[in-house]
Amino acid sequence: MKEVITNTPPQNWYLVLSTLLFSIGVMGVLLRRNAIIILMCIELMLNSVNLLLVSFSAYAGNTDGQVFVFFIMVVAAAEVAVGLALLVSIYRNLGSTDIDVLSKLKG
Amino acid sequence: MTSDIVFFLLAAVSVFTALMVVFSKSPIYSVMWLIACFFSIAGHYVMLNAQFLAIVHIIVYAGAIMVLMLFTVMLLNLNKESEPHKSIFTKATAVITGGMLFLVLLAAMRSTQLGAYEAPVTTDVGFVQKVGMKLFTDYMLPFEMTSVLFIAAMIGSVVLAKKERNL
Amino acid sequence: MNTLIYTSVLGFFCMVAEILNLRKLIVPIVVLGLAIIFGLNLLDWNLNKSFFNDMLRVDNFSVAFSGLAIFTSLLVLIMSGDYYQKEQGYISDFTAILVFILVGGLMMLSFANLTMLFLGVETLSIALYVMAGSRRFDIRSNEAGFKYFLMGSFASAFLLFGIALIFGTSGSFNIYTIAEYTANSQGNISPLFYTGMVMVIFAMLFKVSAAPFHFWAPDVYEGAPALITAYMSTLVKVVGFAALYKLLTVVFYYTSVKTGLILNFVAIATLIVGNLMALAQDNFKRLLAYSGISHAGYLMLLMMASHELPTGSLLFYGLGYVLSTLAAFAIAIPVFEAEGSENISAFNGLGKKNPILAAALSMAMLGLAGIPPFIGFLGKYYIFTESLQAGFFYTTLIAIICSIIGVYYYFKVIIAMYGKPGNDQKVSVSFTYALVLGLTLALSLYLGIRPGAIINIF
Amino acid sequence: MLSLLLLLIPLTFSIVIWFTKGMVSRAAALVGTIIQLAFTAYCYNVFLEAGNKPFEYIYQMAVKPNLVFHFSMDGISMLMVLLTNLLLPLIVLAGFSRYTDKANVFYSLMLLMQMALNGVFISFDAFGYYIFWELALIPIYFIAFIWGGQDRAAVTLKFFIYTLAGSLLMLFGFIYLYTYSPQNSLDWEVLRANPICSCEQGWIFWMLFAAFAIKIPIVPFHTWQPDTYKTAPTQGTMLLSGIMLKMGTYSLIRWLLPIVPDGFKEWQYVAITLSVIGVVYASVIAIMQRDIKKLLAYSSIAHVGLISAGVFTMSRVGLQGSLVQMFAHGVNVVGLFFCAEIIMNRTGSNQVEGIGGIRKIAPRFAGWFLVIVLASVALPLTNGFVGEFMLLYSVYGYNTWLSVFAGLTIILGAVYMFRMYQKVVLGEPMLENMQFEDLKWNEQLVLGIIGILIFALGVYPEPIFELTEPVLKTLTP
Amino acid sequence: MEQFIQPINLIGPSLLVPLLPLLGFILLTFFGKQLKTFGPWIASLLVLGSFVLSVYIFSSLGNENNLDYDLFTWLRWGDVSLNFGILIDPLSLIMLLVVTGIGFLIHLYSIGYMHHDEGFVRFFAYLNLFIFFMLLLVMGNSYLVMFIGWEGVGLCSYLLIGFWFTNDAYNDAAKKAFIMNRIGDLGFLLGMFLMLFYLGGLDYATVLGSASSMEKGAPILVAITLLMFVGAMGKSAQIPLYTWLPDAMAGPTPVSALIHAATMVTAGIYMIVRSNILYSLAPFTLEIVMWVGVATSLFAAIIGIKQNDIKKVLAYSTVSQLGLMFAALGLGAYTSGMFHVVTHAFFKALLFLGAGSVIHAMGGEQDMRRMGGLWKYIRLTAITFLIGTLAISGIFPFAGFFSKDEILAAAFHHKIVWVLLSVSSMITAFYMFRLFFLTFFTTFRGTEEEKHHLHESPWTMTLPLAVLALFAIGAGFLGMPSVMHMPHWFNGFLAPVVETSKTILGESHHVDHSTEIMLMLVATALAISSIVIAYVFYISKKSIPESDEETKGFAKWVSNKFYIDELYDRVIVKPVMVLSDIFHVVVDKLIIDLFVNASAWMVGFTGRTLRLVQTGNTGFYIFVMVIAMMVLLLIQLVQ
Repeated sequence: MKEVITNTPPQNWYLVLSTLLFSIGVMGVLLRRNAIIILMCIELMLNSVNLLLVSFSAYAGNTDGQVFVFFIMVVAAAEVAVGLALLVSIYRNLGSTDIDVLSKLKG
Repeated sequence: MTSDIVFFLLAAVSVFTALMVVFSKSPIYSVMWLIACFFSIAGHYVMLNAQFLAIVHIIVYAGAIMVLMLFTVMLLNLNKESEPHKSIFTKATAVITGGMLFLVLLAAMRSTQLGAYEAPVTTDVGFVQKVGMKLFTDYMLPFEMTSVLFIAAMIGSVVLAKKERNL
Repeated sequence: MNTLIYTSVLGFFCMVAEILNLRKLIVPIVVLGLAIIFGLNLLDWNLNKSFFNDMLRVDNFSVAFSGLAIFTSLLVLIMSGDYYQKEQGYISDFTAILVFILVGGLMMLSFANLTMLFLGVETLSIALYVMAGSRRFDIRSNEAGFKYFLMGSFASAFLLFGIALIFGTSGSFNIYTIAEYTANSQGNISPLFYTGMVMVIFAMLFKVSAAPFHFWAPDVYEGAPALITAYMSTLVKVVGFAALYKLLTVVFYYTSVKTGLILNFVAIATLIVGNLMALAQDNFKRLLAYSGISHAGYLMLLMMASHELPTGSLLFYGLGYVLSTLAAFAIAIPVFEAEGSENISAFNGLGKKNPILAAALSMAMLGLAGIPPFIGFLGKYYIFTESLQAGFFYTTLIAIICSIIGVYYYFKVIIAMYGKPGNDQKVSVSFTYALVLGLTLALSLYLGIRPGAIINIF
Repeated sequence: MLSLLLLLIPLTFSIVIWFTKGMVSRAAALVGTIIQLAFTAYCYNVFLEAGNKPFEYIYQMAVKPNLVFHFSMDGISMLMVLLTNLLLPLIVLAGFSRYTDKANVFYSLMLLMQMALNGVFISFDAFGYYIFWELALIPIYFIAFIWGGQDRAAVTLKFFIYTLAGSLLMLFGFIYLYTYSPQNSLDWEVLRANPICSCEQGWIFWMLFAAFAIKIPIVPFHTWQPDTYKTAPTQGTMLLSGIMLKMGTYSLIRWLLPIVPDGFKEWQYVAITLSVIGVVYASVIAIMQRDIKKLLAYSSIAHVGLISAGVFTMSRVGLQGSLVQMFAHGVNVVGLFFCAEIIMNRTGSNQVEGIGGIRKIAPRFAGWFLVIVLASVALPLTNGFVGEFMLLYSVYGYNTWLSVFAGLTIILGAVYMFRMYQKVVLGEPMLENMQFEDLKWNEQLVLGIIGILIFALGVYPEPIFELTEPVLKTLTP
Repeated sequence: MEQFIQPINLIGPSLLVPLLPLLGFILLTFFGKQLKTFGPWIASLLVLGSFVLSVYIFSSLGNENNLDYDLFTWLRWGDVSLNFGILIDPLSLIMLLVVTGIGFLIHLYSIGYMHHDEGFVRFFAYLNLFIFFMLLLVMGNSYLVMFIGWEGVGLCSYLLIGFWFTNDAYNDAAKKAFIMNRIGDLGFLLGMFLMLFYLGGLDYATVLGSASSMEKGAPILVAITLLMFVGAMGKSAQIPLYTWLPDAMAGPTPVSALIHAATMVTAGIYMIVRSNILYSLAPFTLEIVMWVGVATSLFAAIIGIKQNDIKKVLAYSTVSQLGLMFAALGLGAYTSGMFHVVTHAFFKALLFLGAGSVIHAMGGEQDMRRMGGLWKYIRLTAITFLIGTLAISGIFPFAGFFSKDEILAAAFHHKIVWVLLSVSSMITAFYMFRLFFLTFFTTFRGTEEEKHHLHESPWTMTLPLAVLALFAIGAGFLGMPSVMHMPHWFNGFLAPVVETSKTILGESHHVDHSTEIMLMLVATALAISSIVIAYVFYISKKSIPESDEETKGFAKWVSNKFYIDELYDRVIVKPVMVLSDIFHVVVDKLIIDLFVNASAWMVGFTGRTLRLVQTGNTGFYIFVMVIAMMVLLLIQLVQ
């Protein structure tokens, strides 16, 4: 089972890729008003982190990173659950998922 | 070299789908693009020899989270072009900000010497046994504590989603 | 370690109690349980041991701050019985979540591994998102919950990205190993590490609502149910700062040169934003939110001075802040309920109708404003001493000037109570609120006179 | 231990009074202050016989940072404690002629204030000193705010924040001293023995001076004062002007001069010029004041301006004079405000113009009032003269032209005081149906005691000299 | 100064001298109600007691010995201690006798004069207090104690001028007197500071001792003496601080007699004589003193011509006479000045009391234009008044002749001064006789009602008149001019006091006998011619002064006192008042407070502005957070 992949791209490429994905996620959060899409963008950000961790883990031969990714997935799931619950609750009250509507509290 | 080509292919797919998630008009398309994105990321995992995570990733993200999202989108009937547009100015700011963040991050990571990581040393780090061993020995406590997290999230979701006003 | 496990068990008990139809007993039992856990926690003093393959490390720092966290939760839970009187159906859920928040906090205090920190932060946050939005039919509560959720998860992503970068450079999640890495490779630390460090610090600053990452705090505090606001503004802030402090003193100890300027920048911003923006507030909860931000500013001074290890001052200030804030809430909640408003004007005429309550609130406000002989003053005194000792001359001066401004808005409440006419409807305070009020004020007075017990604990 | 008792007696009474009601509170407050006065007299004897040993008390609050309450006693402290505890019964007694709403809270706060004031004067550690300094502010704020008059919220808030701003700067100065003085201590003796580098004393001087200048107040830091004096209930004004203001001048001698001597020297000329400008400036303003209490407030600024000028001369005569004058001014200004209170209470007017004729109806009151007025214009053989003579002389010793300028106070003082006296007390009654009851027993008592003090100290100030001389010897070359 | 043996046995009596009136004051103040009838008598008797004691001290002390005794330390600091002590030497003895003697007579007079006043007892309390302070002034052994008395008499003057306190004009006059005095006192005070600073003490022994070791004309001595002279200007009503004295006539007439003519106003002269060594050492100051004296003398005399209020005339004559005395002092003739103080005390007190008697008779009327022909109604008063008038005009052998003559003789070497002073005394004679003629001769010009009211005063009033008249006649013989070959007792008695000055100033320009006789004749001739002119005007022509509206030209200026009061009001009082308002409204409220409030407002404004950032929009929040995050990263990067 050893040496399955002998020739992999340099690790920096993964770094750049994850950063790019992360930035796209951030951009999405900033760009969109629909809460559910923002939620997805955040998921995207988390995934970029996952990718980064996995790459670090693989290149360093350190399993810890992959275990951490596992925890991130768990948390992401929980977050999504709660987030969607909140969203549903809001939608019931406001009939909208536009976050710009959520600006009663200010000042 | 093949792996490089595969990497670039996958990377291109990832970035493209990610961009599509952001720029899709309809939420439902966003969801779909995101699922595609997740699959491409799973591909990266496989390339990095993290089979276990690749599987879990598909199951959790594509199978659970995204389905949940899709379900919500449908439930709330958000599948329409309901989103009022942000002004061009805001949009431009958002894009520029995202780009700048990318640049700043790159700048911050410039001249990164990850010398030790030129190539994976051991390649079985991502295998199920390894991850499993780690998870249930070293990471036993976090693993257990996730149960607390989950219960909290579960109760929370239940509480928030209950429809009736009073018991 | 025991503390964490027992607290989790206590949380699960709430669920079980629901099934066993023991709703009436939940709050008393949880309070009792927390009291016992508080005692058990103190037994670990000087234990200095690590558990679960160095996932947790119980040292005096964690014991002390866990004690503070448990104590805070204890006070909040005492009040929860009356607060949720009308929502008996949810009492077990709410109590459980409140306990789980504490569990998250305890993880953040005793972590020895960034995994635990991350899980702790998430447990705490997710539970809080729920609680902030728990008034499901109140749009403001919804908004608060969702705003908090969105921004919180956004910040979490940064935290994770930072952790990933740190892991990538140092090859470990264990904070002591990371510290070793930084110590060993002085001058040769990868820029990735610094980027990760900034991101982690950013995420923690977000949790403690330091400016310019404070935006969520006023909105969420205002929208969330009052009791949750109390909980958030006390426990989360203290725990967040303790965790940040631990990060700064353990993980980033050898890179404090790099963190110094960032923290200085944030500290000044926080002080100014917190104090200036509080001036124009009418809503009491919002006022306390900004007050919380300004206190975060003072605590930021300690973070700046963290290489001098001012742990005692941190604990003391945290305790002082918790006591004063909870005292304020213990009065504010019943007043809000009686007046049906959360504005400062709800306190109008309180000095006439409930002189004792008004006096107590005055004491709390003076404590928050940092006027002797209340505990808040000593806390500030320590902070100024520490930061001057660490050489932050101008920042300390700014902090001092800001605390002058601070007096103004705390006195707004006092002026409302004594200077403005209100209705004659007396506010009745139930036993639990009175108990919390008495406890907090007595303790803050006592510690105002004998701070040695806390300040020189380390 | 004696010093601790000095604090505990008023504190105990303060707590006890909270649980009483109405007339009983008043009586209890009187009893409390009288007991405190008796105890102070005892302390005075002990001090004369045994020095500061019986008063030494050190309570270590925390180790790092080193927080210490160090109570002790020396001549200056004893003088101020005497003044405080002497005036308090008078101030309480002054309240017997009118009804006070929520008297228990009022007198409880007053006794709390007494404790804090005593604490300020016997603290020999800057930390403890600062605590009491601030503690004194809280009761007076509430007294002025809750029982105050027009615009009380805004005025008292301004007062509070203004003074607190000064105090916090002082705190900053103290913390800096603590951090960078070699001993890491705030103990008076230690700070004195190890002054900080004189290059830093300059700005530390200003930090401390800000607090004192605001409290005293020295022009141009005075704008909180006239309005506060006017708004506060008269008993509060008495506390403010009679004792609290002395905290500032006392602190100049106790803390500013010995701790940052070089900074003191460096900025002496500015401080003294400000003080003297304040003397004339406030006197001139007082001439045309229309409100009695504001007039007295400005006159107070003028008087204390001279006191601080005396301190800033750094000469023996200036310090001695300022101490005498602090005591004298405390007594006189309480008397003046009491008279103002009586007038305002009975005529219902607070204006200088448009009353008149009191003399005709209430000669006894007019007589006592005149005595106090005379004392405050520094007529020889009244207590006001002794201090003023020494102070003016000390200013003269510093600079001739300044002393000429400062000397104008004896002219201007006469102008505004006699103007007020004439308009208010003399002439024909101008208010319709003016009912002006002559002095009641308590008023008679208060004014009588003040009168006795005025003449006793005016003729024989020796006890004050005796008390304070040994300390001053150590303070000045 | 050589050391004298301390006559210890006299300390007790000396202390009693001031304490008796003080006792009277205390008794009358606190037990005024109970002592309604006897109070004034007690007060008078206590002053009489003081007088008797003074006589006793006088007789047992003589002019050989001094009593200089420190009672207790009053003020002290460091090495300096200022004592409270008494000094009895020839100079103070003279003053003691004058003060207590005339004081007693005026007490007695007041019993009659003030009988119907409701403040009867209070009046005596004040008088006693005045006597106390005046005695303190003259008995102190240091400038500090003198200053106590100095200010104390000022206070009493204030109290007594404003005795009828319901009248606001009187109150204004009282206030004016006090404040004018205070201006002088500031000079006095500063003079004391200089003494303390440069001469090492305030008691006469130290000051004069260390001064005599200094060279003549030392600037510091000039400064000291000038400042002290400012004090004297205030107290003794010299230009420019004289305006209070005419106004002070608002007080009851006995007060005018005692305080504003006989005793208090001469305190300035006493002070200068007391410090004659200092002044002798400062010739420049002497020059100033002289010119101020001359100017005042002439100026006040001119104003006196056109006054119609009987007391105002006397007041200006007092100012004028005081000027004369200062001129004498300025000429170095200390004893002559002092001599004139004494004689003036007698005849001026007499004149005032006489005027009081007239006013009493007229039922309060003071305007001479409404009097006339009173000679036959109040004969005794008229006769004594005539004696006083002759005395002040300097007609032989009345007291004024001798003292005035001495001064003129001293001035002779200084021709201009001599001429001016002669003119001044001529004018004095003129307006005094104008007063006398207008009041007592021709026909009564008052109302019928007043005419019925006319009556002679009771014995308590006339007795003092008679006694004073005796002195006005006889007191001059205490100082006979040398031409008469009689001992000049007064000069001899005061000789020890001015001994040192004599040596400093050198032998004074002594006029020979023939010149002296010539001078006397000239003076008398001038006086008599004035009287004749007055007679022609007011008896032969029976002209009465026109009413105020008719006065024109220079006369209007004179009768309006050259508008000096108005000038002061314009130049000093009003500007100060305006300044007060400016300080209060502009500087205090607008500038300083604005600064304070503006900083508070700025803080609040910044807060309100920052609030706008908190829009409530989550997207915006995240945006700011990202930006800030980038800033942090960049900070980290750049560092």
